[in-house]
Amino acid sequence: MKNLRNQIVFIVAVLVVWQVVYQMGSFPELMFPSLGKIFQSLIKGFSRDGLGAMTLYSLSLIAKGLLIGIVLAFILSGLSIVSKTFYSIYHMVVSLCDLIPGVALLPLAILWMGIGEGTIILIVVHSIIWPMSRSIMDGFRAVPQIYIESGKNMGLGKLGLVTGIYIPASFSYILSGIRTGWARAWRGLISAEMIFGTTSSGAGIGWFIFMKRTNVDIAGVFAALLVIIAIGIVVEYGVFHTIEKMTLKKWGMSR
Amino acid sequence: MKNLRNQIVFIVAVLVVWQVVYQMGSFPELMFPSLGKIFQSLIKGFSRDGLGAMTLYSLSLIAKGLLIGIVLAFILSGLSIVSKTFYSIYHMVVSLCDLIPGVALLPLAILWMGIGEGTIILIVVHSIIWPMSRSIMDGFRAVPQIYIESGKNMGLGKLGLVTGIYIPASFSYILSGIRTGWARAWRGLISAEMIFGTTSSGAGIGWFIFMKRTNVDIAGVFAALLVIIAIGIVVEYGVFHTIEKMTLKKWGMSR
Amino acid sequence: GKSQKSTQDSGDTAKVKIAYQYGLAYAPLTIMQEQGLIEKNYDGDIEVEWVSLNSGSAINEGMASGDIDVACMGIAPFISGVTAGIPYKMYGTIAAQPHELLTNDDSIHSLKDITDDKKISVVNVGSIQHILLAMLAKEELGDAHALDNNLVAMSHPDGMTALMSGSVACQLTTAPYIFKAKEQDNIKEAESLDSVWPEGNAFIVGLVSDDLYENQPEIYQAVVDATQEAMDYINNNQEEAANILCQKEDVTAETMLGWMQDPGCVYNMKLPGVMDMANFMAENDFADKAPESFEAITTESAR
Amino acid sequence: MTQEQKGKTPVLDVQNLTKIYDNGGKGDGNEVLKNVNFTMNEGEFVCILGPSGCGKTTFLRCIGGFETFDGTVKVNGKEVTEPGTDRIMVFQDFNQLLPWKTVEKNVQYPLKIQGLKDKTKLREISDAALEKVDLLSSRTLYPHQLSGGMKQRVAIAKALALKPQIILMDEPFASLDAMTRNHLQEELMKLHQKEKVTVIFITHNIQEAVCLGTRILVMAKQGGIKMDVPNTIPKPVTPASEGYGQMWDMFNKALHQEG
Amino acid sequence: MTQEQKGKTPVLDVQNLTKIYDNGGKGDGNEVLKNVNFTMNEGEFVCILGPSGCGKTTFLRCIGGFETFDGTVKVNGKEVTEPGTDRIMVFQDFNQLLPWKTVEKNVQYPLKIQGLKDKTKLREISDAALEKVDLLSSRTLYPHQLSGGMKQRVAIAKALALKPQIILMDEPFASLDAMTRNHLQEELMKLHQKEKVTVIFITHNIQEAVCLGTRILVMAKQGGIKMDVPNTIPKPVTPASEGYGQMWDMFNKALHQEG
Ligand SMILES: Nc1ncnc2c1ncn2[C@@H]1O[C@H](COP(=O)(O)OP(=O)(O)OP(=O)(O)O)[C@@H](O)[C@H]1O
Ligand SMILES: Nc1ncnc2c1ncn2[C@@H]1O[C@H](COP(=O)(O)OP(=O)(O)OP(=O)(O)O)[C@@H](O)[C@H]1O
Ligand SMILES: [Mg+2]
Ligand SMILES: [Mg+2]
Repeated sequence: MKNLRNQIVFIVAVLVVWQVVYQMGSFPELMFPSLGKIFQSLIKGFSRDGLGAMTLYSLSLIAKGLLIGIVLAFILSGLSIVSKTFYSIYHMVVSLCDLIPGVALLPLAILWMGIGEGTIILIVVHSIIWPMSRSIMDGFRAVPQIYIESGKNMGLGKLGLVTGIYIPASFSYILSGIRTGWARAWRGLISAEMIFGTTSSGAGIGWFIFMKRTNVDIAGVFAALLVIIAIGIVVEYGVFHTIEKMTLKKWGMSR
Repeated sequence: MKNLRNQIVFIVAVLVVWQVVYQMGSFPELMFPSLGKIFQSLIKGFSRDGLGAMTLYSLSLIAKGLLIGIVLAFILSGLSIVSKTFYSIYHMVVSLCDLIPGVALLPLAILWMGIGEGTIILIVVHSIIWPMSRSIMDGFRAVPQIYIESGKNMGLGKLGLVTGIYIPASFSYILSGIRTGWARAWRGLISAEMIFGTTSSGAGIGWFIFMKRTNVDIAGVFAALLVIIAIGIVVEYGVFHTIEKMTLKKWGMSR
Repeated sequence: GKSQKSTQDSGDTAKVKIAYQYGLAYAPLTIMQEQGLIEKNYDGDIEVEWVSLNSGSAINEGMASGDIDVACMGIAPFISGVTAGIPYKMYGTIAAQPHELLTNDDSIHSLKDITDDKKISVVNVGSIQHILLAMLAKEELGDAHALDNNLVAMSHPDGMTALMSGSVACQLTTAPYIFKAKEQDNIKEAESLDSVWPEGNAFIVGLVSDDLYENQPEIYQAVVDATQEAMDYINNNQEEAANILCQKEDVTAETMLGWMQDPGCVYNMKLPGVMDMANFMAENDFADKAPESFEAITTESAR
Repeated sequence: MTQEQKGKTPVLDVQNLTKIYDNGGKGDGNEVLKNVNFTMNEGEFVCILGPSGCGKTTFLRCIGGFETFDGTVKVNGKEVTEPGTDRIMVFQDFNQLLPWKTVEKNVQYPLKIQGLKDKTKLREISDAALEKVDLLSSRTLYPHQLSGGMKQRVAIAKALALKPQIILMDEPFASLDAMTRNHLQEELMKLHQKEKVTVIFITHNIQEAVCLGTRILVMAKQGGIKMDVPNTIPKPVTPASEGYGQMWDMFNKALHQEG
Repeated sequence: MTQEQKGKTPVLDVQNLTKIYDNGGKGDGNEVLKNVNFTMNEGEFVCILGPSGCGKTTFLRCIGGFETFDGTVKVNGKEVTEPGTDRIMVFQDFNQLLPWKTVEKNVQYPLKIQGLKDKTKLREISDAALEKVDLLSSRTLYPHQLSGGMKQRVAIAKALALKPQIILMDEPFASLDAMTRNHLQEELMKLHQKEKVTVIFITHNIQEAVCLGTRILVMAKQGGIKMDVPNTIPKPVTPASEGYGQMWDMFNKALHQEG
């Protein structure tokens, strides 16, 4: 409750500061729009420019990308427990691939998947699978030895150890990784959507931002950011906090 | 030793597969160059296109960005231990800011910092400070209660707790965060360099990639990726592994 | 390559994938899409897939991969691509747009006034804006690369932000940014580009993959006819066209009409300047080599 | 897996067991166990006494398959290379319970892994086991909500519920009050006698060792078996049993004498 | 509450201490301590006995300032709201040492925090403390390289080195063998007598309680103080001391009787 109050106070303060800076007029209005203008852009975005549909489209891509990324990250990190050889290789692959910017992969991605949803999802997956794998693997390696020994003693096989011991025991890392992955997915998606604009299957919020920027409608850009932030709040406080409460906090593994 | 062997075998295998795919000729040569061509581009990059200087320039920006990002992430995450109010606000700020793509920040960044190194570093910092803060804060919250109680009992104040207990006790998370940060810094830098190319004060490796793509010289793009990967190997196995051995492994906090 | 998949379907429905960019210069493409002109000009069933991409590089890569059959983009990336060996040809120019060198610095009246510490923003190194600046530099300063150290590459809107906030001194840009920027009272044109790139020279070109051109002549022809029809529509029904186009650009129809009526804004399949640009790029290190001839890089519809 | 006894194969056969912990590279390794030989027959109840840090836990961990070592450890003639459900270990550490499972689920989990799927059956077994350690009322708590002694008792319940061939117990009763301790000693004795379970049991309590063990080892500070004595006092042993005093004294002396 | 010595302010004054652990929202909270009153004068050595899970640790944690509670706890007349160096706690858990510090550094760290900077002095103190617990040779090891009993001994050494006004010890000797235990009991007695340290000491060992304590509490299963008896047997107490047998019996009975 007190947290919520603090957060609301903070958000209001940021808005007030924004408006005051705007009123002072030291920045060109075109670049630093008033709150009112941003709000209008938001309304217009939904009522006229199809921002709602674009947001849904982006969310659907993120859902797909996240799903693929999470599943792959779990499978590959899990395999790295099962086989030490695989671990040493996959650890290197993660360290290296994580460095490669999505744009630099584009030529290969286009070659492989053509231009369309597939490539966008590939870029999203690329932006989340490595940091998530890293979180998961680091978490796995920090699992207290005694849980693993306990698990082995109870007769768990390699796969059983992964699902029965490693994953719950490193759940704090995993959740941290999923949160990072979620944020990365947004960023990856938006940069991909800016490059790929619209495809036959639709346009997303990244394209909306691109168009607004191209049209020098900065208020529109901020309106789109507000949408992203609103979704972020819902997911963070609706989904992640709930998961945390139902797991880590209940288990006494996090405060 | 066995790890090293596995890794080398794997790298060689990837190269062989690449060359075999190339030989099969099912992809256009322009988009899928031979290893020889990539290697030539690499040589040419260094001898003629100033890839060496560009790499150094990029590294210098990454060093600055990482330094600023790490220091800020530590300070802010540390404050979030000291004050619960600050925690609730900063946690929200991290969750939200992490979603915002660097490009969307550009208009504000340009207004504020002009164009040049400052803005690029800002983008780099933006790309690492949030995921790092998240790692650190999640790590802090997973510190076993007993260490904190022990620290308080020994008379540590709030700041002392952060440096004396929270940081070493969550070092596995922190290292994980720094590794993610390092990778993010590269990605952030390269996208920032692509957005802000400059031929004057110094151009980085992102600009090199951009130019090569513009000139449809895909072999050049891959050559630049090889440089990034080489640096990645040095940092991962030279720096991070050493740190890990000297800390977590010695302390029995990670395998 | 891939084009087999996208152009020859198992049934009798033909397929074509068209990529273009975003902005006023691509108006004919918007009209083609809105009015279904390709479908209209093709004798049979055809499925047209439209994608918008934001950079010439991505279009070049799509073309080189065989994923894209038809594309529209700036003339400079086309020259880069065609000399690098991407298998495509120009089937016609799409548009010319006004270009201006803008400045926020009252002391700048020609390139000679641009000192080392003054930055010029162009959308991209090797972009048409950069080449135009180089052309002017060659004419005035004797060296095409004389101003290279002043350049910063930023997208048009970023460059405009930079120009308005004083982070750069000049920007070489195109419509509609020149109109928007000049609404600000501190921004004016520094020097005219007419001497090197007269109004009406080609800016955006339409491309067709060799594969489509050689193996699917009916589709190719439909694309050419549709492009021509769209241009005719724009040129003959300016107000109606402005009504359609203004939504995408997010301005009023009057503003759009004003932009379209600027003398520098021309939609025509046979605009001049392509080879001038190509040769200049080859001579001044912007491209590896010049194309053999205009005929070698174009189809008959462009000549 | 019914082990036919032909003649008398020992259940456990330890030969030349040597364990050296490496010291993170610097200095010589720490040689904790040196050439230990030890055999044990089915149904024996071996108690191990020894000073703190002498290697009792290490010895148990080697038998449990949790460590790498030199020499051989055979269970039923098969060499031990990894942990197995035939040897269930109750660790010394309080934090051996899985924190993400309730008390009840912690007890049921190994049974589930063993293939027992029937929910009512599982509940029955875990209830019985928790009843024995007097924790039935805490069955829905998570480990972090338990006191130290309660955690130990859950770990014991878990091992008892499994009825393994060999139980390895590392100071299981150290944090229990006298009454609970007595009660659990009785339970353990019952299990041992009824199910012919073989037990190795580390304790610092000489009385406990003499009461429970059919055989008592004393380990030396340098990590070897200093004494290996069968306990001839007939069960149930109480401090009033004949011979108890001498036995107690003998072990007390052995423990107080250096080396 | 027999301890009302007039004129002296008690070192420790617990009034109406009530502690309820909330059950994660579901069900009523778990009321572990209910209206506990307790005062203690300087130099007293209080031993606490009680069944597993009755709330001994909780009681100590409240005094240590590690828990929130209802009622008041005052140390030297000042209300306790958070942990402090005047009350050093030796936890029940093995993992209370900081894993990133060597044994030696673990002992020195609290002294450093207290402002002692001089390296040789630090080394002197830590060496002396580690000598007392017989771990000087392990001073460069990290906690994960120690046995359970060794960890406990380091924690004890750490507390002894600090010489706090009040030491709160939660079953500190539970994992130690008889000899080490005797030795440490002696060390603790010396410290208590020489430095007038006030000690609260949880144990399950009645003998230990009677030997060490100047006063002995027995806690009831429901979390209250069932008995609070001064130990009148003159120090040093051995099982041969006069009155030892009755005392032992009394506590044994109290512990075995339900409730
Ligand atoms: N963090 C907690 N959350 C909820 N309940 C708890 C918590 N800690 C302890 N309890 C409960 O409080 C009661 C008393 O626990 P406490 O640790 O004080 O017992 P104890 O007397 O020290 O027992 P032992 O001798 O086994 O250590 C127990 O019933 C336990 O379940
Ligand atoms: N993981 C380890 N790495 C290095 N040395 C270790 C490790 N575990 C134990 N040791 C060392 O091995 C020796 C024996 O330890 P062990 O745990 O077997 O003793 P123990 O007899 O069980 O003692 P206690 O009664 O105190 O539990 C100790 O000297 C200890 O320092
Ligand atoms: Mg042990
Ligand atoms: Mg306790």
